[in-house]
Order: sequence, then structure tokens, then C-alpha cells
Amino acid sequence: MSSESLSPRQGGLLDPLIQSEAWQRFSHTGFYRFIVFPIGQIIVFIVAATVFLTALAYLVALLIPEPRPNIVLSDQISRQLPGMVISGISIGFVYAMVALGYTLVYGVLKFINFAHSEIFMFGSVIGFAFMNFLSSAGVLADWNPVVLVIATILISGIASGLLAVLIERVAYKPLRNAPRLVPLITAIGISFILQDVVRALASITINDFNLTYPTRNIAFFQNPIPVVIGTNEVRVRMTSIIIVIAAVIMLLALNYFVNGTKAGRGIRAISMDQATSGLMGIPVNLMISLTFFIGGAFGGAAGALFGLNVGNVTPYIGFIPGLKAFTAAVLGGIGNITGALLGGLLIGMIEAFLNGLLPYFPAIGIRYTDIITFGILIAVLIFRPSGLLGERVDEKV
Amino acid sequence: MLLKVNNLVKSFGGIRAVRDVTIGISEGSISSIIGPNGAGKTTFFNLLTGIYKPDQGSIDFNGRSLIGLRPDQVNKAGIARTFQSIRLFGNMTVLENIMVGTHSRLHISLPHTLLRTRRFKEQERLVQEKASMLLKFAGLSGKGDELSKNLPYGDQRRIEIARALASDPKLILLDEPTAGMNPQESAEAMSLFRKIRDELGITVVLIEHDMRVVMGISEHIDVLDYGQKIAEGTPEEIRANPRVVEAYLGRRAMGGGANNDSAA
Amino acid sequence: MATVSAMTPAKTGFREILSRPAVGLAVAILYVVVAVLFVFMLDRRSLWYPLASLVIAPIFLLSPLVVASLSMPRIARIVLLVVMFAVVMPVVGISNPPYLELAVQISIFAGLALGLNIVVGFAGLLDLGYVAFFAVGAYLWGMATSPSETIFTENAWTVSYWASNPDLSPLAAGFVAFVQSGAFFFVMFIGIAAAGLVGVLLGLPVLRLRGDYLAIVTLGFGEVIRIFARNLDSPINFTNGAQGLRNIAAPPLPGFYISFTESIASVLGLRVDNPAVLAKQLLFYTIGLVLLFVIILVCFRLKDSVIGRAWTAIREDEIAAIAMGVPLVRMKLLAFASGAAFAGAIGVLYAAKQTFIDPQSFILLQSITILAMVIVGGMGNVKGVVLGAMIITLVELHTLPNLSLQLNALRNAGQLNIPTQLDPAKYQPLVFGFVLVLMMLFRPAGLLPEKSRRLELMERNEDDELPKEEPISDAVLVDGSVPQE
Amino acid sequence: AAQDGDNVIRIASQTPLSGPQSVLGVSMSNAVRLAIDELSQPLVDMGYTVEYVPFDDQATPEVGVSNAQQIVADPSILAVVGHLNSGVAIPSSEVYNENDLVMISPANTNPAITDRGYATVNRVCGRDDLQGPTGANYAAELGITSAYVLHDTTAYGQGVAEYFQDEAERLGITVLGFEGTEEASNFDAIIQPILAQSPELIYFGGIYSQTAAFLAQARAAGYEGLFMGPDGTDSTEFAAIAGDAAVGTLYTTVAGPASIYPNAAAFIESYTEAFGEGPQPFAAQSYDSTAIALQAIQAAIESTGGLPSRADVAAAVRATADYEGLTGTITFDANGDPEIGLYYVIEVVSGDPAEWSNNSIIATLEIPSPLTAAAMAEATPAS
Amino acid sequence: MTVLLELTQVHTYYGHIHALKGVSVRVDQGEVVTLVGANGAGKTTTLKTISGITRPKRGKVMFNGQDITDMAPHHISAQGIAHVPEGRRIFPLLSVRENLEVGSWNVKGGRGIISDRMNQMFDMFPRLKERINQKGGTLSGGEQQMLAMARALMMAPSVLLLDEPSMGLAPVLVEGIFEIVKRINEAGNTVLLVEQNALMALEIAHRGYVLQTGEIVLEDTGAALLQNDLVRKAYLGET
Ligand SMILES: Nc1ncnc2c1ncn2[C@@H]1O[C@H](COP(=O)(O)OP(=O)(O)OP(=O)(O)O)[C@@H](O)[C@H]1O
Ligand SMILES: Nc1ncnc2c1ncn2[C@@H]1O[C@H](COP(=O)(O)OP(=O)(O)OP(=O)(O)O)[C@@H](O)[C@H]1O
Ligand SMILES: [Mg+2]
Ligand SMILES: [Mg+2]
Repeated sequence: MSSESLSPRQGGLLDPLIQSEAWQRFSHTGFYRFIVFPIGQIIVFIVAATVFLTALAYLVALLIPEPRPNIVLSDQISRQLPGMVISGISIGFVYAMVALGYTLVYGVLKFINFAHSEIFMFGSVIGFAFMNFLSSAGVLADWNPVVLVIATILISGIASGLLAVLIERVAYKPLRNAPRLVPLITAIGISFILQDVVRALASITINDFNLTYPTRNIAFFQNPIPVVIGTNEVRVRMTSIIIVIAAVIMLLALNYFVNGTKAGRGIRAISMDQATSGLMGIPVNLMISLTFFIGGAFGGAAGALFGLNVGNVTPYIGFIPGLKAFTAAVLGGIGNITGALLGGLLIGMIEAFLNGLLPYFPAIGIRYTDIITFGILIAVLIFRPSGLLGERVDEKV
Repeated sequence: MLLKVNNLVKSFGGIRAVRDVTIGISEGSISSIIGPNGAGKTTFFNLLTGIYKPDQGSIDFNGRSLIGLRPDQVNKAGIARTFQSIRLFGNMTVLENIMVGTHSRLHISLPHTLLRTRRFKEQERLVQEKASMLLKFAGLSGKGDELSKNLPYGDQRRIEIARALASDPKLILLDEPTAGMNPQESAEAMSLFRKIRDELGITVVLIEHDMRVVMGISEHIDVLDYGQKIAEGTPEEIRANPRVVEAYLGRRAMGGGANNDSAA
Repeated sequence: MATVSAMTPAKTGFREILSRPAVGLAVAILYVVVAVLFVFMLDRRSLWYPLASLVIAPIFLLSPLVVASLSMPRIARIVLLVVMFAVVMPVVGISNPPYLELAVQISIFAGLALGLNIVVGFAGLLDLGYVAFFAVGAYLWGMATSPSETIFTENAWTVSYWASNPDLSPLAAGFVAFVQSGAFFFVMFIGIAAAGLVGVLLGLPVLRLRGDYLAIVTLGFGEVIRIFARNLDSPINFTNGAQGLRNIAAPPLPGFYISFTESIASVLGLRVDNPAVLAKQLLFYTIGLVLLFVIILVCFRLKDSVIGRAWTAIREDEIAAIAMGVPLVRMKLLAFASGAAFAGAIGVLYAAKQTFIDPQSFILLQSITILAMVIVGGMGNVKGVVLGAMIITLVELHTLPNLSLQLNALRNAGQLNIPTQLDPAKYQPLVFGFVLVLMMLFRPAGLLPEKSRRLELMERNEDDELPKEEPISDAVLVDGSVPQE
Repeated sequence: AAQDGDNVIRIASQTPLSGPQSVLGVSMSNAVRLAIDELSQPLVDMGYTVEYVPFDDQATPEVGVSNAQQIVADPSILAVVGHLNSGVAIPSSEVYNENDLVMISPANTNPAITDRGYATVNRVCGRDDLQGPTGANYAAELGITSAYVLHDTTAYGQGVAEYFQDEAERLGITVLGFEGTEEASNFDAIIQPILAQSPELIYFGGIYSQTAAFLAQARAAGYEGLFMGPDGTDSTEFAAIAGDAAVGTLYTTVAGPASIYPNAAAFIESYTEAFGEGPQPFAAQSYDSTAIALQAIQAAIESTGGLPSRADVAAAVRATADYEGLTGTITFDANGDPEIGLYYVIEVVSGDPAEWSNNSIIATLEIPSPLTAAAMAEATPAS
Repeated sequence: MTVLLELTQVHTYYGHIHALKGVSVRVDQGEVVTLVGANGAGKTTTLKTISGITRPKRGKVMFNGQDITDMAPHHISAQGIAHVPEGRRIFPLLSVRENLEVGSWNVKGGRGIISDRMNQMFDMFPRLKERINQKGGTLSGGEQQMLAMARALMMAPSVLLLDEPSMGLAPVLVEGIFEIVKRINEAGNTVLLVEQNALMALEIAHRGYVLQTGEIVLEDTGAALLQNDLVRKAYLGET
């Protein structure tokens, strides 16, 4: 596992600033390294992706101004732009949070934890269970919505993290010396088990496994916020804003944890060499459990946020977001934390743009969204075989 | 000259690992390349064998340029090598390892393989024979059916050499072949290197830090430092070269260690 | 250097006796006879029928593998296998058609697993989209012969298998008849070629990728093929999209299959209403078996050749392999293409047997199931992979359904009371998940590991005696190539 | 009871009992069980035991076919009720048909099911090529001029959506978009171009779990037009998921709402009592399918005087005429389609799941099956 | 002198390979002890058995009067045993500073102590200070060896286990490494040294053991072993 170097590369326009003494001092403070820089990075990613995709869209509009009779593509783009960007960002952050789980585990144990999409699902179900409990106790409406959201994220995050640790202990730890494909198969087995166990529990307790978040009666979550941009008004859903804020806070915390704390350093050391880490005094198993806990907690929290956003979850919702998040992790460079963030945002944005604009090309349509997304992934990997931010490990021989 | 390298350059990002190296190897010789850690010796081998692409310079081998060839093509052209950190096919037997080495000399055809034609069987038989011959040659008799990863270090070095020999090279490149051997074992290894040249007629180039081996076997030595060639000559000339002594051989212990290039 | 300590003595006694050819032969014959007797003893009317069948089906279907594994004179083995496949299996199949169906499904999945094994097990390339090549073969035959209204059936330029044009000239009619009789096998070859070609086309750009990057790209490719299959119904209809292709043709049924079926049935005293149906199953069984046989032969021949050694070398260490003269991309492409070609051929058989295909038959879960067969059986080991395919197919198609049928029968008989929420029929994937996890935990190298992996496994078994607390990966420290310098 | 084999009659069902589609599959299976419990008395009186054997086809063709082989191998199974997915029903019914075993489908609306003309294959549900146009016709009647059509990319959803689109265009409605998506929960991005074109109607060919989630999010994003779906919409869960956004939704179905049909009301009541939850779409049809099978077996026994052969049962099923079921009166035509399909257009009146049975019928259409229509056309040649 | 570290009749296996067949080794407080032996004799395995990476099947490892046979590696290292493993094994993607920080995992007493120690290391290996923010993997072989040593010394161990610290190093650096070992020992630390370069190792060692195929065949003072015929022939390359 690696994280991007925290100091900007040299040789740019900003060199005079970067080389100034004040900046040097500032750039080594924790405030810069763990707050300013990561937030800057997120903003840069979002802005860059938006600008790039928008430019591309207008380029297409230039080439094919009227893909369908009475549809002027450029008009549609400007009308839909804010909506597409917002939905791209909000789902992008969900993908990013799930992708982090893949990336952390991959970084440390070098295997793809396919059960992670079920951890995500579990988080969404726990979120439901918690809110449903409050709702049936009749106190849901009394809770301050902000407190409610925080509590839900915490509870589903912790529960999912513990579940991930449990899975690691039972199904992966005994196989740590086995060929890497073996835990892949147990992970798939665990997926089946988790889906059905959750389903059985849901069926027994509420006799149904279509779980609808009770928040649809709470005005705070339901009433969209109208935002007027230029001449057109977009309605931003509260849940989208919640996702973005929660994800950013959690990502900052993770960045601090991995790059700024002793435990984080230990995890990074383990990812490179378990045996030597043990020699250094690092409790390897504990650190691996910690990794699973954090990855699981992120997945679970993302699940709860997702559930809150879409309103309805089942034991089977994990698969598609899981697949996309996995794609995102690979796109960004698997094992790389910043890469997972970038990959998630990119996949979310690309999807939003494609889903928003392909309908104007009836011969293609949004049914080809996934194909185009995968096409982009393949193209990126052909030119950057280790993903966008993956370290190019040209093996030294 | 079997191999003629002119003005070879290779950098990694800011690190200039090989700068403007010109080296010639004459046919039938045993020669060494020495130099401090990080001097670019292994990188030089990697450039010769196509694992890295040179930034500049030419490599002419046996009258043809090797620039732009893939490692397998270089192998086919007649250069075989071993690795500084042993890279055997750990889960294959010793014999199988050596058999893989013959790959570039074989005729590979799917129909023949699937139909098990006479020609296929004949070729398999030849490969087997050659592998057994090399097994004996490298002093590994009786260990042919063991998994290579289960053998001790010294034997693994020998397997690597036998595997490299299996492709009938004109030139063999050995990267620190005696590292981790004790003096006794190093002496045995030296006689193996001589046999390779004398009995098989293969030109040998080695990278070594063990001066007993280098001085005892080399007919010619090139010295690299900071990616540049700083000296060449016979062992006696090198031993007497003050630049080499200062950069590499060392008179007395120097606490900080004064070798090395790497990033500025 | 260290010496190799004596092998564990406890097991040798029994093993040694079994390894005598005469004993092996006797045990094999006894096994087969008992298995067949068991099948004929099955009483469909018994309350415990599902449970009995659940136990007996694997016993019976595994018998060829038992014969293949016991030591006995080569000729005896061949005779025994031929008798098994040519006589015992068809007879049992006619008396108990679900077992015949199972045999066909097993041959299909074993063939697929063996194809994937070439890519994953031999060459070490993780392919998560293998089902795409299967789809290519299946759609080829499906599009050629389905009466569903695709561009192929609407336009005259393809010979429709079903509606031969009455106005054809005698010459053309003769050609059509020829194509019809040989079409299946002809298309099977095209399927091999087409899937192999697709394998190369995909492989060319992506084989430079390492490990898990390759996995995600192949996964994406599998999805792409499925999505194309689903969406290529407009603007021009190639695949009939989500509606799928129905009434796909079967290969022509030779007459003697029907008479064979009828005579066997009359010998067994069975009433067979529609012998053609059973005969068709037998035909698929034959094709599946021959195909599987060819695939196994090809696997063995490839593995035990320059090509196989090159693949193993690539799997072990790419850089060393290329430096030793193994052309990486070409050998990887060969692995990809041969694995794909098998899948293509089996796809044709699958479409013909299934008579209906739609994009849902080719989802990611299929690829993963096939991968599970390879790994559960023992990556790289042909016999192991066949066993893995058998077991997973049996568990999915026979064991689990029968388990829930048994519970349901008990419930119908009033002997068991299960709330509907916990209806066992609903939880087959749960049990399947447990089966996967437990199998891997207890046999991490697969049921029948490859030779070298078997050695690793033994090491692990001994390690089990060590304190469980902190198993530190020792392999890393000693064997791992150290990336840093 | 099962020991005395010759008197055991079994009815099998094949539906997805596991996986995401199991909500529907389980409910179908439950309804079959309920029908057998409630309606097998006449057969019991004749001295037979009727048993139910549920199979899980996992919505997967291999599993369906393999189960089908097991089913046909059990001679006491005289009828199959199933499947949910046409992709599974088509290959499995080849096996049934080869063995003369009758299948009655409660849910496969794909035209291909009966268009093969098999003597053993029947269905009690509507056909996509009739249901889709029903919706379009009604939309035209409402004076809708523009519509946006979505589907779930399944054979069912896409099929019905395509028939809707064709009819709508024929009637002069502008179809602003026709899109299929596998997305099940997050529709943010998909809604954008719809909002940008402000259609008067969205038609979504799919199952309620997807369509309801879509509707809720579309309303939240500001969509104010009409929403319409096929019979996959007909579930209390639709209201549970979409909440107040569900109000005003239109859907087409062959099953009238319970509030108007006393039989249906009784069914819902006994179903809820037995299984603790309300029936899902296709449950009523499954009940009817089973009832028809039981009735046909009874008729076959009466005419043959003993345990009938499967072919007898198949013939008896095909001969079903004027059967008064929960979902209307059924007479099979020669292909196994109901001769006259009674299609309702229903409007959702409340976001409360408990109120679902009070949904109001706003149009009723009788549409003949293609065979029947052809026969009628022959009988009264157009002048 | 007090016995600091003691292996009694240790048997270690790799699967069915019996690598140590009853090895007994004693290291006293303040000594430099070296293990000499051919390839595959079991030297590395002995060190790995001490630091808990491999587990002996039989036998006992005592440290400071405490049984550490079945302890996890991180607990053993917390006892004050530092192991510089064969092949250096630097964390390639961590910077030099981070590598040293990882080495001080068990150091109690906060930032102050750690930065003091780090400065000591920089005094000992000035080269490392120049490379403080460079990634470990990009260092040259010699620098990595220094880093490996410094990383182990960060935990101020009472015993240092060194496995072939001179392998692959230029002659000039080999001298430097031995110089440092001497200095460390003079500062009061105990060292267990494994070296192919038996001559130099025996020169600085107080005592030495000769290992052959997993068994101890000789034990004596360093000076005496240097004179021993077997040693001279087999390990010093003399004829
Ligand atoms: N793939 C690579 N990426 C980055 N830097 C590299 C790479 N390969 C080599 N280097 C750098 O190039 C320089 C020369 O390395 P090389 O391995 O050739 O040294 P060497 O002479 O073989 O040293 P040694 O005797 O220690 O093996 C070193 O500074 C090394 O860090
Ligand atoms: N991971 C392993 N798996 C199997 N056998 C091993 C393993 N590690 C070491 N061995 C074997 O154990 C024996 C002792 O090895 P060890 O590495 O301790 O020797 P050594 O004295 O350090 O040799 P060297 O001088 O080569 O470093 C050797 O026969 C070796 O082949
Ligand atoms: Mg080197
Ligand atoms: Mg060693």
C-alpha cells in the first residue's frame, strides 16, 4: 500500500512559491499535510474531472450538434451540467469509500476481498435496522437529523468493521500462506453466506427483505434544496450533501491515520513485508485486523450513506456498487489510497455524464454506459498498467 | 570483439544509472565488471539483455545490433544470464528449470505437440538429454527431480548457470554468482566458470564483489563507478589503479561508506 | 544442508496395499458394481429418496475418476473406462435420466474448467471473464439455428437450419442437406476458431498487464460481451437481446440412438414414452464425453511439452522466463486462445443442449463458479480440475436441491416443521457458500493439488502442530524475491 | 402418507427462491402451497394425497433445466407451476414438453412462451404484446403527447416497454427516450436527461423494487408528470418503497384489485394469515395456475377412471374453459394463452401499503389473444 | 559472565526438511559470537528460530532467563532482540526516516527519545542523514545495509542478530561494516553474527560455532577456530 507523496512535485509554475521558506515550513505542518493538502487534492480531482468531462461533452456537441431531431446537444449539456456533476460526485464518493476497503486489504494482503461488497450491503442493512428501531420506538422524528446521521454512520461503520475483522479471522487468516487465489474463493463463499444470513434475519424479523429507510417521512432528508445556477434551477437532495460531507471527513481521518500515525506506518510496513515487520516489533495480526476494521468500517458507512440516499436496500444490493468500486480501485491504482479516491470520483462522474447524455444518442443509449466505462478503464490500463496513481513497480532485477 | 557496447546511457527519473559506458568483450575471454554498490553494473546487464531499453548508445553482438530486442530475442541471439537475486522457477524441478532454458532453440508447433509426432518426441528426447548433460556439467547430478526452491543457495546458483547454458549461448553474463558462498564454494564455482569457457567455448562476463574470484579468474576487468567506466585492464593493472582502490577496493575501513551515486 | 526426514509412516500401509495393481483393479470393479447396484436400488417412492439420491449420485458419477485413480494394468483401466462410459453410464442414464443430465452438465463444466485451468492453472493468468468465450460459441450456434427473428433468420443469406427454402435448386438443396447434417460439428470448429480469435484479440492489448489488473480487465471484458449480447438487438438484430434465442437446433440424431434406447429400456423393463428424448440426451452425453476426452488429452499433451513448461515458467517468474528465451506475449496468447477455444466448442454444445440461450446465461457469477471449480479441484492438476468441476456441479445441481427436497418431503409427511421464512429451498446459496469456505479451509491447495503444491501442503500440515497464535509467512522471508536492492 | 405411492399426486413449482428475485419467486411458491392446501380436498376425497414440491430455479437456465429433469423423472408429478423468468421457462419447458408434463405459467408474459404452440405449455397471465399497448392506449386516451420509456433490460421489462413504445408511437405520442438500465438503486444520473426534456409520462417496464425506487428519486428531483408501469408494479411494496410518491401511479395488470374482487380479497386475507405478509405480483396468478392444474387433474381422473397419464392432464388443462379465477375468467386457446385477456388500468390511491387493495380501476379492456384475434378476424372478414 | 541467550537442543523444520537437528548455542552478555558454516548449514534458520520467525519443533530458546520459544516475533523483539535479516529487507516504499521510525516501534518515551536515537544513528551513518527523505527501495545496496543496521539499532537492543551483513557489498564497505560491529560491541551490546566471510568474522568474534547440515560440530574461541584445520580448509578456502 502506498499513498501519494505529500509534497507537490517540482518543476511547475508554482516553483517560486514552493521554494519559498515560509511555504517550506508551512508544508511540513500537520495542518497542511492532513487538512489543506488532501482537501486541495479532492477539489483538484473534482474540478479536473468536471472540466475534462464537460470539455469532452461540448466537443462531442460540436461534432454532432443535433444528435436527434429537435435536440440541441449543447443546450442539453448546459441544462444538465449541475445535476450531472452533483450526482456524479455523490455516487463517486460512495464508490471511493468502498474502493478504499478493497485497496487497503489489497495493499496489505495482496488479494481481492470479494466479500467487501457484502460488507457494504451489511452496512446499509445495519443503517436501516438502526433507523427502523428508532422509528418503531417512535423517536425517530425527535432526533436531530445531524445527530441521527452521525449515529447511523458510526453504528453501521463499527458493526461492519467488526464483521470484516471476524471474516478475516475465520476465512482469510488460516489461508495466509496459501496461493493468493484461495482466499478469493473463500471470499466468494462468504459473500453467499452473508447475503443469505442477512436475508434470513430480515425475513424472520420483519418478514421482508426489501428494507425501506424510514427517513422518507422526515422533511430534513426529503425536501430537496433548490440551487439556482444561471437560468436553471437544480434540486440538490440533502442526502447527496450528507454523503459528500461525511465522505470528506472520513477520508481526511483515514489519510491522517495512514500517513500520520504510528499504527498507519505499521500497516504500511506490513504491506511491504510481514515477516520483517514482525521483527521490528509490529504486531502483525493486530495490524491486519485493524486494516480490515477500517476498510470494513468505510464500506459499512458508505453502505449506510448509500441506503439513506436511495431509500431502499436489499441483501443483494452490494454487487453492483462493489463491482464499480473495485473498478475504481483498479483505475486509481490498486493499493493506493489517493488512487481509490480519484478512481471512485472518476467512475462516478463518468457514469453520471454518460447516463445523462447518452440518451440523446438513441443508437447507443445508457445501456452502453458500462461498456464505455470499462472501455475507459481498459484504455487507461493499457497506457498506465498500474492504474492512474499506482506506483510503476518496474521490478528491479 | 564478440560484444561491442558504445556510449550506453540509461537513467531512471533523476538517477543516471549508466552514463556513456563503452565496453568491448572479446570472444572466448573471461572478464569481470566490478564497481561500488549502485555503480550500474546490474543495470548494464539489464540493458544488454533487453530488460531495460537504453536511452542512448549502441550494443553490437556478433555483428548485429541488439537495440530494441526483447529479452527473449536477445537470448535467441546468443546471450544468456543469471540474476543477482536468484530467480529460479521455484516450483519446477531442477531438470525442468534447465529444460525451460532450451526454449529459444526449440521448434514449437502446436500441431506437432498435440499430435505427438515423431518429430516432437525426438525433440523432447534431445531436450532431456541436454538437460541431463548440463545437470552433470554443473555438478548437480542426482538432484534433477528435486523442486529447485528446496535446494540450498549454492546449488540454486548452479541451477541458474545450467539453465542459462541450456540455450547454447555464445556469451554468458553472471551477476554476482558467488555472493553468499564461502571461500571453499567460491573456489569450486571458479573452476566451473573456467570449464564453461574451456569446454563449451562460451565467453564469460561476471559481476563480482569477491576479489579473490575476480582477480583469480578474469583476463580483463572493467570498473564502473557512478555509472561511468573509470578503468579497465588486467587484474594487476586494476589492483594498482589508485582510482579503483579509492572508490572500491578500500585501504582502510571508512565508517560512512564512500561509494555510490543515486539521486542528487 | 538439511536432509529430508522420512515421510509420514501411518498412511503407507493402506496405501501400499491399494497400490498393487490386482488389488486396485478388484477395488475398482467392486466400486463400480456397488455403485450401479445402489443406483438400481433407489426407490423413487420412498420418503427418503432425495437423501438417498443425494448420496448415491456422487458415488456413481465419481466412479470413472476412481477407476482412473486406482493403480491397475493400463489395459484393464482402458477397458474398464470404456465399459463405464459406453455401457454402464448409458444404461443407468436411461433408467434414471436425471443422472444422465448430470453427466452432461458435468462434462460441459469440466470442459470449461479445464479450459480456464490452462489460463489460470498452467499460465498463472487470472481470468475473471472466461464465460465470454463460452458465450461466443453458444451464440454462434444459437444465431445460426434459432428461429428467433434475428437478422440471420430474416435474411436469406444465412441458411436457416429450420426453414429450408422449398424453392431451392437441387444443387443448393443438396448443399443445404450437407450443411445440415454436418453443421453442428462444422459450427463447433468455427466456435473453436472464433472463440480462439476473440481470445487473441482481447489478449493482444491486455496481456502486458500483471496479475490483478488483468483480472479486472478480463472481468470487464466478460461483462462487455454479455452487455453486447443483450443489446445487439437494435438497431440491427443480431442476438435478439434480452429475449434470447429459442428453439436452438440439436445436431441430427442418428437412428441407432433411438433403437439403442428402446432396446435398453425393454431389457430393463422400463416404459419409455418418448425414446427420442432420451436418445437425444444420450447423443449430448456422447458429444460431451468425446469433447471432454479430447480436451483432457490436449491438456495433458500441452502440459507435458515445451509449451507447458514455458507456461509454468511464466507462472513462476515472468522476468526469468523471458530472459531464458520464452516469448511472454506469444505464450500467454497461446494460453488465452487455447482456453478460449475450448470454451467456444463447449458453448456450441451448450446452446444445442439447452435449446435456449439469453444473456443471463453468461453472467459474471458463471465465470466465478468456473474459477471456483478450478481452485477447489486443484489449480494446474487436470484430474483435480475435473474433480472440482464434478463436485461443484453436483453440489449446485443435485446435492443442494435434493437436500431441500428431502426437507420438504419430511415436511409434507408431517415429520418436520420449518417456518416458511426458513424454507430450506431458499438457502441453497448459503450452503454452497459454506461448502466453498470449508473446502478451502481444509484443503487450501485444492482437492487434488498439483505435484509441487502437494509438497507445500505437506509442509503446512506439519506446521499445524505449531502454536496457532502467530503464523508468520515464512515463505516471504526465504523464498520471496526481494524487490529492494 | 407418501409411502403408498400410487395415490400420491405431486405438483411442482419452479421459481427463484434465492437471490434478488426471490421476493417474487417465494411469494409465487407460497401461493401454490396455499392453493394446494385450500383446493385439494376434492382429490383427497377421491383417495389421493396431494403434495407440493417446490424447486428453486435460481433464475438460472442450467438450474431450471436440471430441476426439470428431476421433475420429469418423478412420475407422481403431474403438473408444474412456473417460472418467473422467461429465460428459464423456455428451456425448461422444452424438457416438460418432451415428457408431456403440463406447465402452467403464472408470470411469463413473453410471447415466445406460447407461440411455440406446445400442447403442454399454458399461461394465465397476460402477454407483453397486449399489456404494453394497453398502457399506451390509455395514455393516448389521457391526451398524453410525450413519453419517456425505461426498462430493466430483462426479457420481461424490455419486452413490455418495446410494445408500449411501438403502440405509443403509432398513436402519435412522441417517445423522447427509450432506455434500459440494470441500475437497481441509484437513479440520480438517469433522471437528469428525463427532467431536461420534461415528458408528460414516464413508462418503466420493470419490477416494483426498481421502479418504485426510481419513482421516489425522480419525484424528489422534481419530476411532476405521470408514471406508468406494467403488472410488475402491482405490489404493496411499491407503496412501501415509493411512499407518497406512489400516489397517482398507473399500472396495467390482468389481476383486478382485491377491493373489487371478493375472491381476491379472500385470497389476500388467507395468504397474509398464512405467511405473515401480503402477496407479491404473480402470487394470485400462481394460485390460479395451481387451481387450474388441480381441477384438470380431477377432470382427468374422472374421465380415465384412475391415475391419469401426464398427457391426459395436459389435455385437460388445455380444455380449461371459463375457469373463474382470482384474476378473471380463463379459457385457454389452442396455444395455451387465455382466449380473452382482461386488462385493467389501475391507479395507485395512497402511499400507504395497507391501502394498496383500494387502488382504483380506471379502465378495463378485453383483449383477445393473437390466436383468438386471428380466429375472430377470419370469422368476420373486414369489409 | 552472564548467559544472555541460550538455545538448547533446538530442532527446526521446513515442512519435512529437518533444518536444525538439535542445535545448542550460548551467547553471553557483551560477547560477539559468530556462526560459521556452508550454504544451507542452518545459520539463517538458527537466527530465525531465535527471533520467532520459524518455530522449533523441539528444544528451547531462553533469553535473559525467560523462555521465548513460542513467543510471537513482535513480543521477542520487545524483549530487546533485534534481527538484521538476510537480504536487508528494507521497507522499499517507506522513506529512510520512516524505516527508522518503524524500527522504534517498541520504544517507549515518546518523540524525544526517538529523535535522539535517530541522531545517534546519523552520527554513526552520516550517509543516511543525507538520504533522510528518500524511499528505502531506491537506496543502493550499501546504504540499505546501513539502514537495516540502523533500523535494528533504533530499538536499542541488548542482542543484535546479524545475518550476512557483508553480502553483495563492495570490499570497501565490507571493512566499514565490520568496523561498525566492533563499535557496537564496544558500546556494550551483544552480537550474534553470521558471515560467509569467516575470516573477518572470526577475527572480531570472541567465540564461534561451526554448523554442518543443521548440527553444531565445533565450538571454540574465535582465535582458536581461526587456527583450526577443519575451519581453515572448509571455510577459509585454504588448501
Ligand atoms: N528499476 C530501477 N528504478 C530506479 N532506479 C534504479 C532501477 N534499477 C537500478 N536503479 C538505480 O540505478 C543505480 C544502479 O543500480 P545497479 O543495480 O545497476 O547497481 P549495481 O552496480 O548492480 O550495484 P550492486 O553492486 O549493489 O548490485 C542504483 O542507484 C539503483 O538504485
Ligand atoms: N523456506 C524454506 N523452505 C524449505 N527449506 C528451507 C527453507 N529455508 C531454508 N531451507 C533449507 O533449510 C536448510 C538450512 O537453511 P539456512 O537458510 O538456515 O542455511 P544457511 O546456513 O543460512 O545457508 P546460506 O549460507 O545459504 O545462507 C537448507 O537446506 C535450506 O535449503
Ligand atoms: Mg547489482
Ligand atoms: Mg543464510
